Amino acid sequence: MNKTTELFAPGHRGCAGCCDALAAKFMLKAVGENCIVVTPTGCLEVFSTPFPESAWNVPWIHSLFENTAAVASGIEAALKALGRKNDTKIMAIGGDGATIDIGIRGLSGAFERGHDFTYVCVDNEAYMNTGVQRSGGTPFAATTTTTPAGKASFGNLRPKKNMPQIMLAHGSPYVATTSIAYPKDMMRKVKKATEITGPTYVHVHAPCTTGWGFDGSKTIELGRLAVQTALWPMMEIENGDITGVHKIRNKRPVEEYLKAQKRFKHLFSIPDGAEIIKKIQELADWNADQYDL
Amino acid sequence: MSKLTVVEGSYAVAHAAKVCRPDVIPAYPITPQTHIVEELSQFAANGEIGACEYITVESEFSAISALIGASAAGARTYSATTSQGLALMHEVLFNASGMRLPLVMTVANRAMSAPLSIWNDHQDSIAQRDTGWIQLYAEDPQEAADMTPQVYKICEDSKIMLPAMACFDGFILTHVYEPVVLLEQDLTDEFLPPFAPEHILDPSNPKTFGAFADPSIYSEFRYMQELGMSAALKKIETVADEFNEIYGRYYGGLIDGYYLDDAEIVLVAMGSVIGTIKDVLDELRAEGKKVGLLKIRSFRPFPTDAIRNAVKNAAIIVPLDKSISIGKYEGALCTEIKASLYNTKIDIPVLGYMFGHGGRDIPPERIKKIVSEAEKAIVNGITIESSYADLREELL
Amino acid sequence: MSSKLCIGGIVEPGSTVINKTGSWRTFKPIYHHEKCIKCGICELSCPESCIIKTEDGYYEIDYDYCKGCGICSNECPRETIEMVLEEK
Amino acid sequence: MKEIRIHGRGGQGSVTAAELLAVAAFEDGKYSQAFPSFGVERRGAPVVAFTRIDDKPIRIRSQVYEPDYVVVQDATLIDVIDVAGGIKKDGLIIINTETDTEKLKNISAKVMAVDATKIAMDVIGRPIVNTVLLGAFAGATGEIRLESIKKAVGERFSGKIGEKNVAAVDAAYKAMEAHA
Repeated sequence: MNKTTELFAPGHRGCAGCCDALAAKFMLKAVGENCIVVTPTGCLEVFSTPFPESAWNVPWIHSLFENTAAVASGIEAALKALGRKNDTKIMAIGGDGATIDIGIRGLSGAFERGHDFTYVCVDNEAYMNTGVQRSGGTPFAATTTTTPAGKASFGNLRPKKNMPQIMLAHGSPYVATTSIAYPKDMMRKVKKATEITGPTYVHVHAPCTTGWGFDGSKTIELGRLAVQTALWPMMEIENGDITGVHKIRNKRPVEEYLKAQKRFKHLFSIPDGAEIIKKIQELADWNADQYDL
Repeated sequence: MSKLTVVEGSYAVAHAAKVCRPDVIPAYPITPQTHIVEELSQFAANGEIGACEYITVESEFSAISALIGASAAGARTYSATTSQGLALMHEVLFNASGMRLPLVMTVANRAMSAPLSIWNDHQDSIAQRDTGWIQLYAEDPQEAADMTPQVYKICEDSKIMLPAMACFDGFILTHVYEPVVLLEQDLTDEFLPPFAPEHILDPSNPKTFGAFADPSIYSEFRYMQELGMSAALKKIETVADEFNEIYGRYYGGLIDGYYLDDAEIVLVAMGSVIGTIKDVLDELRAEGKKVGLLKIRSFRPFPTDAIRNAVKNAAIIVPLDKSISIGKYEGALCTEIKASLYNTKIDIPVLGYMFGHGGRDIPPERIKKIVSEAEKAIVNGITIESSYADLREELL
Repeated sequence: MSSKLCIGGIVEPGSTVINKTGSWRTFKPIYHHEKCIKCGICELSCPESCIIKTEDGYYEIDYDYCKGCGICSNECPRETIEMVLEEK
Repeated sequence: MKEIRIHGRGGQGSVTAAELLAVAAFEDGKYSQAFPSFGVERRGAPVVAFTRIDDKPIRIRSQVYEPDYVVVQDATLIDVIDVAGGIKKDGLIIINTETDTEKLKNISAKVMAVDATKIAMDVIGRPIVNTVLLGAFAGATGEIRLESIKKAVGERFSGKIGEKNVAAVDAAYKAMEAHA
């Protein structure tokens, strides 16, 4: 017997300790049942909708990997044309691959056109659905199955693509970063994003137990560490101005975060590992300085 | 002739789309489809399509994706594209038919690159043959316009629920000015009921669209699409009749014939070349030649039974293709006609010709030459099953 | 599930509840309510939405769905939830 | 069926002229068809457009190979294009030129010159010759009534410019009628 009242139902096939399941739950909790959700191909889609089942208690549609924002555009236009838009929120929930890589053209177009919807990127920093391949969200020096460490490589050679800034450049009235490790912060921002008219963007940091290599009980703990090391700054940007920054009380060294994950394990054994960790610390310090964390 | 007015083919089609009362039109301009979407955006800007939302998407990929979202939300949708744009939609075309969304799209047929060509042939839509879309081909601007409400009525049928392409030849028909009856709003309202799908994206009755299927159920969904196509076979015929009753115009259902009944040589074609062939056949019949035309109006669903019945008394069948399957050296009509006759008692030679690729003009003389080749083949048998009828050997 | 496939593969909402993921579990969370301050962090942190608030304000686990990830135990500020190897 | 081929340069309104001929023929109670030689030509490049006129519906979709009439909007085209190509023996070429039709003397078809540019400058005030040549066509061939050309032109261009174009059609018609 199902006793929960959550809009994201149990019985889904997410891993034990799944970050995407948490993200979906928080978003629906924040927005309520008067919404339509669009999800691209990815972990969240696959584990939540194995035919003939669905974990979604709101209307939900999956079309393809790279067209989420365009599908959302069509839904918004249809609701307007049919006089059904009213207070119904349209929320697209895409992974980092679907958002930052393959879906960026459609996302850019939808934001430039100014559709009234919220796009939430649940960023677990690689293609987890297909077995942990690199995406544009994969951080500097992380290993994935397509950016493995080896004699000639320390993993992913490039830093994460700064997606929130790209969305900001589209003139979005609301761009926010948050983490599944801060449910209240995340729910507040998602709700706010859906309440603001126009295309709004929330980028959610989401540690993946399987892809990053840590115990499933630590999903939230890892997310917290990313924020506390300043590797993932949480903020709100309204009409182009930073209006809120999550301040770090006890700033932690990046080693603590890196050590806890298999994807960075090599940094503690390869010859130039210390140098790379130093660079990662510099990235964190830059964030802390830039955003006054 | 009082109802006729001289307009461009694109205008006639855009106007036809307008009177079908679409709710959402996402479109991306591409030659030679541009005039259609320009006219529609003007209609929308004038407030002539009700509350219709015209979305200027950033690519054909997003156009068709927005169509999916809009249709799932309960909207009647329309778009138009061609060639490279249609190819860019390829992945989404499967998605639309698999989700059983009755999208309607006009395809202004154009050749595929490379080499880059903006001119007409049928390679673009033929290449999308297996995406699960209904494909009808029009022979002139009037039929292209009239086809628009017809395809809505066909694909929105609850037993069908498949997307449809209304194909008409780029430039040759999109850019021609000629007298056309612009579809009347009142007649169209009488002919075409409002779109009322059983399931829509609606928070008051939440449904999940686009779940994933494991191997235990995938084939069944494909088969159900096939059942939808089968239902369309009959529906295309009845809708053509219903259209005739209300508007008084008829172009055939799945197929149509011209001098077909007693024809020894049966030419098979689709699209704008039909008109030229008809003129040629008038001449040849006057000379006593028993030549007829089988017009393929529906390429998907493919009207196998209707074709068998139509050609069974011929001495030779001559499919004329504006497409080529490279590596088979024949066009789609040729392949499919032959396949339709195999495993039957119909044993008639099939002599295929390809022509008009990349916009190469098809003058009446070309048709006459093909007919004379067919006459020889009746006597001497077929030596080459399929070939280009208009290849410039001197360039090779 | 219905015996017939719906055209287009439309699915009813919230229907994953027929899938009892409790069988996935290796470790089982057990509440020690004497330490519980009823903060609700466990409920919020559960990816399966299978921690339910009871009438007395404490929380209980719907073991039909609990996969035993242990986030609830890890996040509990008062070490109220013990993860024990499940005997099946 | 009568087939007309119009030669011009991109931007000179050859396609519009072909369309207006079709509209005017229809106004006369005939069937018609107009289409460009679809190309990617830009402003200034030679372009071709076609019109067919018939008493019954027109089904043929091929290009025009043996025109009954050829209209040349710009005499400089004679040097680069075979404007007389395929023209019927008893066909007629109407060419916009001040005087010179020398270059076309070796063909059997009849050639008529009209100084459309001068008429356009005098009446419209700008060297727009496509509508002028429609008036000339009507005057020279009698295939289409003057009133139908004027109606088609008047409906396509509104206001003052429409009136001027209609007046130019009139002027060209009269010039050619006298000629013919």
